[in-house]
Amino acid sequence: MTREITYVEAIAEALDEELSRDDDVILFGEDVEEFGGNFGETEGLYEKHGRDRVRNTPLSEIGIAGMALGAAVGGIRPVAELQFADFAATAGDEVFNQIPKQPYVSGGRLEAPLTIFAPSGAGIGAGAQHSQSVHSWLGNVPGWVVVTATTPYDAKGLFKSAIRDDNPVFFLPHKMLSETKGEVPDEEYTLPLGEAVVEEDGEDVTVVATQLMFHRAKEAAAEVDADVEIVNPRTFAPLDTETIAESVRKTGRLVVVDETVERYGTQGYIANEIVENEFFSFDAPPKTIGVKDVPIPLSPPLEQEVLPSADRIAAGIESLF
Amino acid sequence: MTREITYVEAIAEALDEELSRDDDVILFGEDVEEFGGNFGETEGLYEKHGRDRVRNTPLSEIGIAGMALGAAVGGIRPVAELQFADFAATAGDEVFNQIPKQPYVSGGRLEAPLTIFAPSGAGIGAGAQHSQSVHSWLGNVPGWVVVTATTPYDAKGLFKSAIRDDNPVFFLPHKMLSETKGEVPDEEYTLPLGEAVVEEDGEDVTVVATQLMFHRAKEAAAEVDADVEIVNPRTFAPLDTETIAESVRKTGRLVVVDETVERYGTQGYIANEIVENEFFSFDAPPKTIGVKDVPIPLSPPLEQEVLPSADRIAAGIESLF
Amino acid sequence: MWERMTQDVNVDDDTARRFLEEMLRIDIFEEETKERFGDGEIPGFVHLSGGHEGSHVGMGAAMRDEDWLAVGGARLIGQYIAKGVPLPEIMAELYGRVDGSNRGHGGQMHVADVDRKLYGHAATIGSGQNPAVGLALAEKVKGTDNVAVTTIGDGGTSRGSFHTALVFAAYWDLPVVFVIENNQWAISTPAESLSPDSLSDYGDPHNMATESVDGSDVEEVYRAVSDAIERARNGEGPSVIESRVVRLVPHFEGDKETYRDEAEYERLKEEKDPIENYRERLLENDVLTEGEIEDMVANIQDEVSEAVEFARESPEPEPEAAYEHVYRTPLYGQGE
Amino acid sequence: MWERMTQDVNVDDDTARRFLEEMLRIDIFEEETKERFGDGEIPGFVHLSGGHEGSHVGMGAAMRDEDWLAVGGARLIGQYIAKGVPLPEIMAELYGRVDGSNRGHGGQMHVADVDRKLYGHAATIGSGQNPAVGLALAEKVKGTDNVAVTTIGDGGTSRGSFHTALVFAAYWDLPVVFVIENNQWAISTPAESLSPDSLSDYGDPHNMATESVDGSDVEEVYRAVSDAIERARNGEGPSVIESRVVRLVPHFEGDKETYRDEAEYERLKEEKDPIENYRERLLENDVLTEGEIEDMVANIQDEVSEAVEFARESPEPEPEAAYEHVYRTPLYGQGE
Ligand SMILES: Cc1ncc(C[n+]2csc(CCOP(=O)(O)OP(=O)(O)O)c2C)c(N)n1
Ligand SMILES: Cc1ncc(C[n+]2csc(CCOP(=O)(O)OP(=O)(O)O)c2C)c(N)n1
Ligand SMILES: [Mg+2]
Ligand SMILES: [Mg+2]
Repeated sequence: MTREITYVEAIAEALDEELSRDDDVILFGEDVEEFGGNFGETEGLYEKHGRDRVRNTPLSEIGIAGMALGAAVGGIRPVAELQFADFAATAGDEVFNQIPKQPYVSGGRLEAPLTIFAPSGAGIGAGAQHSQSVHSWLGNVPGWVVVTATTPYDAKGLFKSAIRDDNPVFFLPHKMLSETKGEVPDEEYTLPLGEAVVEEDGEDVTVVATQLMFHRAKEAAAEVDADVEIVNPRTFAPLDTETIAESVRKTGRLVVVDETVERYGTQGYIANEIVENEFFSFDAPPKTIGVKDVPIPLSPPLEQEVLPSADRIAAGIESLF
Repeated sequence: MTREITYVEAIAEALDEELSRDDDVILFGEDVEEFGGNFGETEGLYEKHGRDRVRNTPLSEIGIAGMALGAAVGGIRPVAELQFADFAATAGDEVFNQIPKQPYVSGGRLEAPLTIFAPSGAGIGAGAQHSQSVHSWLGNVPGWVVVTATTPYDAKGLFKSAIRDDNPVFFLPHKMLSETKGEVPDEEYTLPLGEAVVEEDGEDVTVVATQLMFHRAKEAAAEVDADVEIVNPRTFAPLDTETIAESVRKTGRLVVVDETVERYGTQGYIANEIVENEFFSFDAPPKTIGVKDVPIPLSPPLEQEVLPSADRIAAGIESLF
Repeated sequence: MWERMTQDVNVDDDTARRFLEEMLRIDIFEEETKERFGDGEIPGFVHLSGGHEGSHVGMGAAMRDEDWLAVGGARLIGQYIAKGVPLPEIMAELYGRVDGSNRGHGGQMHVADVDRKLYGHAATIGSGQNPAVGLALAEKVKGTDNVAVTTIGDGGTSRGSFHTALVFAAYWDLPVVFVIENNQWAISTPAESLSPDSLSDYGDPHNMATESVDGSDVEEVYRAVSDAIERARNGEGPSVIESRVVRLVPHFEGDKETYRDEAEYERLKEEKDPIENYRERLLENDVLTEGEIEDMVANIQDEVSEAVEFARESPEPEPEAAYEHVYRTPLYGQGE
Repeated sequence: MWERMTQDVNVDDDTARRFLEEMLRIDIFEEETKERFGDGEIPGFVHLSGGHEGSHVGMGAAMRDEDWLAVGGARLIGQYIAKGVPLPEIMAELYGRVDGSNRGHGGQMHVADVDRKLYGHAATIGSGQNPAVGLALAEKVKGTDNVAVTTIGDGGTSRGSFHTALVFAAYWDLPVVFVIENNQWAISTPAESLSPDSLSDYGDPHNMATESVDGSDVEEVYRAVSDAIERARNGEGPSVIESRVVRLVPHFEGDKETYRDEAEYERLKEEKDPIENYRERLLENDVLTEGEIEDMVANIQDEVSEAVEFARESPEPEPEAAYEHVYRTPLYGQGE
């Protein structure tokens, strides 16, 4: 049985269930208690699980991420929130140099089973420092498992797996999807990390997209005169290139859409991985679409200009025929 | 007339000349006074230009980068050193969110003519947190001009331009090249930012490489049975794709070698930019080579294993024929 | 916890009138902002300054035009106004229009005006203090006696970047005044759960001058910040001032404030409104009459209406503007 | 500036002997490390602890095996030894070999041994303190009375991350002991140019217990850290201790130390060598004889030689090992 819930409710359910399931799970971050998180994602958890398990922290991302690292090494399973994904940089040393590298540097003797989650993406007029998509930064640092959520179903199932995984996982919901609704099973479930999924079958062209861009790609697919297969990578590191490659072997065409900045973003790498290994499957050049090389502007028309639209995706698809 | 000097001497000369030329230039960082920098790059400058112009700072990259930003906005031209490029993350908010975005966010009303420089790259057994190549991180953040140095000639000419440029520039020498020697003009000169250069002409295959990888690519070129054209991008953001594309239009083959981590590194983006726009020029799939998706290990054999070797580059070139 | 406000007026009448007028300007501008935001005319986030007006105005009045202000915390608009940015430019920026201070690229969190020496605000709380140190350094290198004032909230003091800025400012005795607006809350996290007695104590280990003042009293803030600026100008180095204020508004528009005790909140609104208190003080001390204040309010309301008109009439940026101001081009030596 | 060292021995004889032995172990191990590095057998950087042995041993002795140590500053090896990591594993790690504590992945800057509750070192100075807070939190959540001790250099205290760690530790009164090894230098930058009188003053605004001790006196450090650990174990929260030591060695091997005053350096070597001073103290107080110390030294030399043999004989990692330990695989739910 399933029911319709919102994306934010799905996130809150994942947290609630994992807090209930495993005493070692604790949740902390700024304003996760009474306030319930910026998008309502921690609402009710503090009341239910108590102040030892759900903790407001002082305002410091270095403190949050650093404490999460130590707590994980110390044998518990911290889930830490940053209020915006951009703040991954605010805890830069922890996020780039410490957390993902400590297991490797210790030769595997040290484990860091922590999860950091933070809403990413543009579209709400939050400006250049509260709107970025940072999975290109994180995925470029070996050691992080980088996971995004596209639907309430994904959000819940992937977040639960993220919490249970023994690697450091960075989980990235998208703020524009907070209030979107979708079917979620009544029963408990998890979804595999590290596996892409073909969300829509098609014969003519493969579109890789996640988060908000997935939904725009779906709109675009409805607009164009081609049978579009949509692959949702879900996990950006490690990346399941095989599922994408398999699709391209069938369709012969590839469009990679993502909200990271195009220059050294996710798109070029993903496209090139497939081109490099499946060159002779291609019937047309690959096409990449992302945020052009600019920060996210405040002005709504400017913000929409830089954020790939369904039209831009549709034009990208059509350019390959 | 030219003379042979080392790469580090070239860097020190650039600093010396710019400090002499422009009173607004000031230099600061950890251990830039008597100690002279970790590789000798600031030797003698403090004695010559005095403590007001060449300043040791307390140990904080956030302090250094943040102060550089304010000083630049305030109307002077700071040149700030971080002891290792990895520490770009240690000043994460300044480097990812503040410095590159402030000019844009202010609608162009605020200028930040600062230069940060930091030695990057692996090879000296410095371990996972002192060996990274970070131009993929920086180049993914619009607003930074990201410049690398491959030879003493480049190091001096590009660094001088970096200091004079009105944008925030991140200048990245490579620590393994510190003691390499090369010809440098006696006269003052600068080199253009934002322009790639064809360093070696060839007909059969284009290899894009910079820093240490450039030198290894040259070795590889000598090993293989093909006429290799080597393009040195010099500036990674903005990237001069046109020079690379022109070369590929001639050769029909492309290998991109760089020391950034392959996943969401520079290589895939660069290769895909050319593939996407010059698809029908390609006689073989593109080939990308970088640090595999691991942190840099301490053990020298492991470090050499993950760092692309001349042999691996040669094999990459040969795989295209 | 709050000391009783003195009922004397300790500045000359003109200054006192300007203080009240400027606080009213902030208040009326922000009330209008709230309406416009509620009507969907203003995009993004809106954080208002209710309760902080005395702190903003006292600080602004203590500064020379040539002194830098680097704004911190999340109470922003009052500070922009106190630094002298014209209301129409601020309002147009809130609207994201081309005539905004930042041409619509920045919005409420990023109003910057280097000509008026407003560095602006780092929307990552606590990232403005090290730039403020750099601004002070630039002034010192250029041989001026200008200072840099920088604000931060109680919450922001937990970020290490703030402490590093203290280290750097102290290291070279730079002319920086750190003002901590302690409004008791970092969104929903109470400042009283932080361990320091006064947040200005953070300056003590550095042997800096520190002071904690009632920030809802505009005159107190004016005095304390003036003293600190004077020390800084005279080469006596940085200071840390805690300005104890109250947040009489939600964290941002939309915040339901479930975490606040209602009775206490009502009491604070009653007792600690800097404008209401100062108004009464000026009336009691015959500095102004009710009628004069009404005129003042009417004038400001006109100004604010004009600012809204200006913003509404300013065009949305053209799409291509999104690609401007990323780089100054050509890059050095390029295309030669 | 340095107080005269007391000549009494204030611990029992066994403890005193262990103190000297452990300091000698560090010294002899490091002398050998220096030689092996000089001969090119050890890759990467080597930072030695000369002058810090008393601080390391006093701190190590104050801890229980179950207490965590998160190492900071750049004086590392002495701390690894003081936490009980076997010499062969340390030496093999310096060599980058498979039998090293970290299988050769980490090297001198990253020796970690979670089984012995050595968190290891963040090679970015000052990034170990917040993890230490997290380690303490984990112990608290698990209901133990174990504490986390974390060290940092004088230089490292300028990083904000250190101050944030103080905020977080104080916020929940976590059992963390912050030890600042103030050896007067951050590479070439003198601590005396920092503004605090004592670096432990950084704990004052947080209302933490603080103390500044002569860190070259092993007994002083032992006492001060024991007291702080006891407080932490009893739920009395975190402490900050400044351990004033001298760096009697270059920053790292290869540092020419052009920035040091030679006469002063010689004086310090003469007066502040923790091992020499303690040796004399134990002799004067008849705790040990010259002959016993010679035996001690000879035994340690054997241990150290064995460690070197062990390291030399340990194989280099196979190339494929470079790709291990990046992820624990399969990822959750993968391949099911
Ligand atoms: C580095 C960073 N972390 C978190 C936030 C989200 N945030 C915005 S305002 C705020 C609270 C700030 O509290 P305080 O510093 O006391 O300022 P106030 O809002 O009270 O003016 C938070 C957590 C942010 N903008 N930047
Ligand atoms: C974040 C960071 N910045 C700079 C360095 C380079 N570095 C290594 S040790 C050191 C000085 C450290 O001084 P201190 O903290 O006093 O420790 P000590 O070396 O005296 O033990 C510096 C600057 C580093 N490793 N990490
Ligand atoms: Mg506050
Ligand atoms: Mg030191």
